[in-house]
Amino acid sequence: MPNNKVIESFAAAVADIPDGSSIMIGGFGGSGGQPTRLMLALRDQGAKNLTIIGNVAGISATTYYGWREGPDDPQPVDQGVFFASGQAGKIICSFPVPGTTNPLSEIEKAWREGKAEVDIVPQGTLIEQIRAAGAGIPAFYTPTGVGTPVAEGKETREFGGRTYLLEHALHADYAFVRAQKADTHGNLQYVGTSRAFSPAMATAANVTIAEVDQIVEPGGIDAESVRTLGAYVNRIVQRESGDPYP
Amino acid sequence: MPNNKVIESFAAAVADIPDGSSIMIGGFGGSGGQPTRLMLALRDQGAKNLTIIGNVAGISATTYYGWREGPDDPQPVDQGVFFASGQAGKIICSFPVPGTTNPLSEIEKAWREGKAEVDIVPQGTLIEQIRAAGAGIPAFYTPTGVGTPVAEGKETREFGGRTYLLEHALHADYAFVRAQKADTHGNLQYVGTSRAFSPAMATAANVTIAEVDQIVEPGGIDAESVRTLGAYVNRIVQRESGDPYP
Amino acid sequence: MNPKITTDPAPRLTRTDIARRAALDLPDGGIVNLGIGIPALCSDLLPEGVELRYQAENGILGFSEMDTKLDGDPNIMDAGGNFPKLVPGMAFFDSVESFNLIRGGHIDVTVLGGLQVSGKGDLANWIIPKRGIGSIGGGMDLAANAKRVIVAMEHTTRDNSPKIVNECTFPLTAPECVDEIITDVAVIKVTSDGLVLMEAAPGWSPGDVQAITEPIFAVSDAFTEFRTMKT
Amino acid sequence: MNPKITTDPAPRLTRTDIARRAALDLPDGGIVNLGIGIPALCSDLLPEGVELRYQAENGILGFSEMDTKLDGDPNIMDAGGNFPKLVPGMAFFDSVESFNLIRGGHIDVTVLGGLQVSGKGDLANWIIPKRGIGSIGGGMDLAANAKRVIVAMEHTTRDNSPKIVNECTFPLTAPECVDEIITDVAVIKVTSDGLVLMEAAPGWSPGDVQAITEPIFAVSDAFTEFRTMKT
Repeated sequence: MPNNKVIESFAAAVADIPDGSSIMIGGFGGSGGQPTRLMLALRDQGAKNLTIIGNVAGISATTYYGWREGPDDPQPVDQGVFFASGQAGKIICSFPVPGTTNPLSEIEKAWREGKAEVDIVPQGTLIEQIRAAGAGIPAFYTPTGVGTPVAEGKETREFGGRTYLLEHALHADYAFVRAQKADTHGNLQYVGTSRAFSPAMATAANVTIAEVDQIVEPGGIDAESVRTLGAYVNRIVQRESGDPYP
Repeated sequence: MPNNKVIESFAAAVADIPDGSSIMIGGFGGSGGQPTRLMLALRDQGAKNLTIIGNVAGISATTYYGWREGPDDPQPVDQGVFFASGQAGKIICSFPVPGTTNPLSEIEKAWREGKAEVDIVPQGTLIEQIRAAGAGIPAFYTPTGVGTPVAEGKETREFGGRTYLLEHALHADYAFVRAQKADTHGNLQYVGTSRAFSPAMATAANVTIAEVDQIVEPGGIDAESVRTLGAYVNRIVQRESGDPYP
Repeated sequence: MNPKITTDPAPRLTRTDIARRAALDLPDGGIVNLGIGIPALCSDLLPEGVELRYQAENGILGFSEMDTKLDGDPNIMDAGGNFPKLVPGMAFFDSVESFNLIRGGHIDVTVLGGLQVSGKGDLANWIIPKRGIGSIGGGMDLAANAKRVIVAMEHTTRDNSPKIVNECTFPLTAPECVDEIITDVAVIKVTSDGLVLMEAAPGWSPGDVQAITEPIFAVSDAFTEFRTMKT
Repeated sequence: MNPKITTDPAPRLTRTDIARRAALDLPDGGIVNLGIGIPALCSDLLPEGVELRYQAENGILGFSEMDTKLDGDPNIMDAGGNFPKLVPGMAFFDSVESFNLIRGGHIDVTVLGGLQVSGKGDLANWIIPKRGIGSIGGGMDLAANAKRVIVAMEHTTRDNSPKIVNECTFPLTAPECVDEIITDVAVIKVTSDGLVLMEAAPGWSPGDVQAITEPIFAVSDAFTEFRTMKT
């Protein structure tokens, strides 16, 4: 039964990602739930002309948002890494920049230089677009964004006397997700608030790659505790124990 | 902190349901996950002109679908109970009748006599309509039902070269759900395949009433194991231990 | 319209034979949803070494065998009301997730029963018009959205009328959704150019099958006897 | 347009005072989402005996207190990057469920920061036009869909221009969404008939507040001094 999805290294798991790919980055923003090792592996792999899809995208590296600040803790990594490296030309996210501009985040820097298109989406719309892609729903109506710049160029329609926006499903070529535990079928279990965008993203990409602390045999995750079905996961990579990234 | 939602009896939990209400019945069909005691309490309460919203609605009582068949096991109850009693005039569901008409199910009997409107909806559309109601989505597009009688009178639209139907959110006045465990905040935990329609229905009704085997203090359900948030649940009733219904 | 024939050239196969042949087309390790009736029989008839991960609409993925007992746990069932054996790697979930899997195109194969299948692969299997009421269940979602749809059914009605027809006269479950039809006399592939006969039951020639099949089919270069009937 | 005034009749209140007053309007046992900035301060300033169940966008419901440590578990945070104390009855979930709660209208109250609020209750709080880039986060979903929206902000900009304006000049977060505005000088209710002044800081008359508020407001019959400032 050909269900073993374990890949030996992060480098191997991202090796085939071509230029021009769209990449979903799971979690919420900050270190918990971020697939940091997959992100760094893709940075090292060097694919160009990427579109990044995330949530809180570029605020940690300059503000420590969602990262510990102890002296032995690692420097924050955020989705700005793909803009600092010149690999990404576009980001779709809800929270690209922090309140402060001193220092400038990598995404804002790239945007100011005209090197990055930044598509800012309400968080609830973004997660629903991703969920829709995985669920076979091509489009849906939402009240969020009506009467704001988000509505520009979009259809509106009334239902029951309230106005709604038509929003479309958002697919990606690859999704990077981060979980605490995987079984070899690809079933995933998360801890606390680390799941965030990962379960929906896992359903919405052609290839879903999971970065996990621990890989167990089938049965190592209880049938009641699976939060991402193995059906959605194509590749699993286990971190080294003691990895300083959370 | 006024969060204790425990009601002393099934009769008290359904006492205020007025004539003309729409009632969602959780679970899938069959005994597992069916809020049987709430259903029987509403039958005894006698409210009239009800609209029932369920999934597999009326096949157990005549076919034993989803019920044990041991000599000490109780007779099956299904959503036909509200049609046998003359309380319901309409049902919205995916599976109202079994393959066989001998004996006739209560729903088919009522339908043949012109006493019941039966609105048959594809299961995936039905659960998505219910989920949409709880999630603030007034309408969505689905591929299911295109080119079939389900599409009659509905808008169609193409996305990416495929045709989809516009389907609307489905709310209810009350939802009856069945879980194994509740805490006093209304957080629910389910076992196995018993959850089915219950978690979505809990989000889509004005008043959600949960029938559970056990009520525990907050903390008695682990934060990782909550499958219906207490935010959605208004009333909780604990069954008597040893209840013969599953 | 083909004339009805009244005598068969050889015995038609059994429901079990149909299911065994359908089981041959289920991909090892694949995610499969089996409809009620003949399709449900497939799970006991898989080729040696093949293991599937079944999905059922009521919120379960990963079971691979059924229990035959009648007094199983009613909280652990499949959508047909049967009791699956628990296996490592299974997962339970709600109906929203279950239809995300189905409608989202994450089911590799579904095997469904059929009342009629048209030459274009239209499927009708949920209502008999003269009864006036029927049940859709998860069938429309599965037919419209599974990656591959196999219909397993008898080739004709009891009065020997074709169930494979030019146009379905029964209300549809989904248009142009069927990839393969497996019956008690034939295996027929649905292609964009029409039907192609792949296999026939022992003793049945392509012409014999055509005589009880309304649309004119092509015969595959690889045409052979029903593959599960060879020893 | 009101003329700008240059001297205040009495000191304006602090950010903590604003948060303490907003906390007074949070319903005991309610499900509340606090935005970043002044709103986040509310959780430490609840009246005695009041306990809330906070929700945060990143998938947590039911916490009622924050931890002040900087080295908490990064897998158990709120959306502002703070560490909640674990309490019985909490739940963790994913972002889909989190926005089902928000967009579905299951949040009793949200307290948000503001750059501008119009006389109709339009809110602008996500982007400063001259910067050209901003962050929406969960703010638009909360503003458009919470049962009750309280804006907690300073009454004017640093150069004493009104932030409560006839029409927002900044891009909106959501139109006609604000129910109540709590500032460092006033509590103002948004009604379908326009703004109504409910309370003012000690030493501030309705006229003093009006002088730094662009839309003309009515003064409530129940007008009183800022309620949290009374002893």
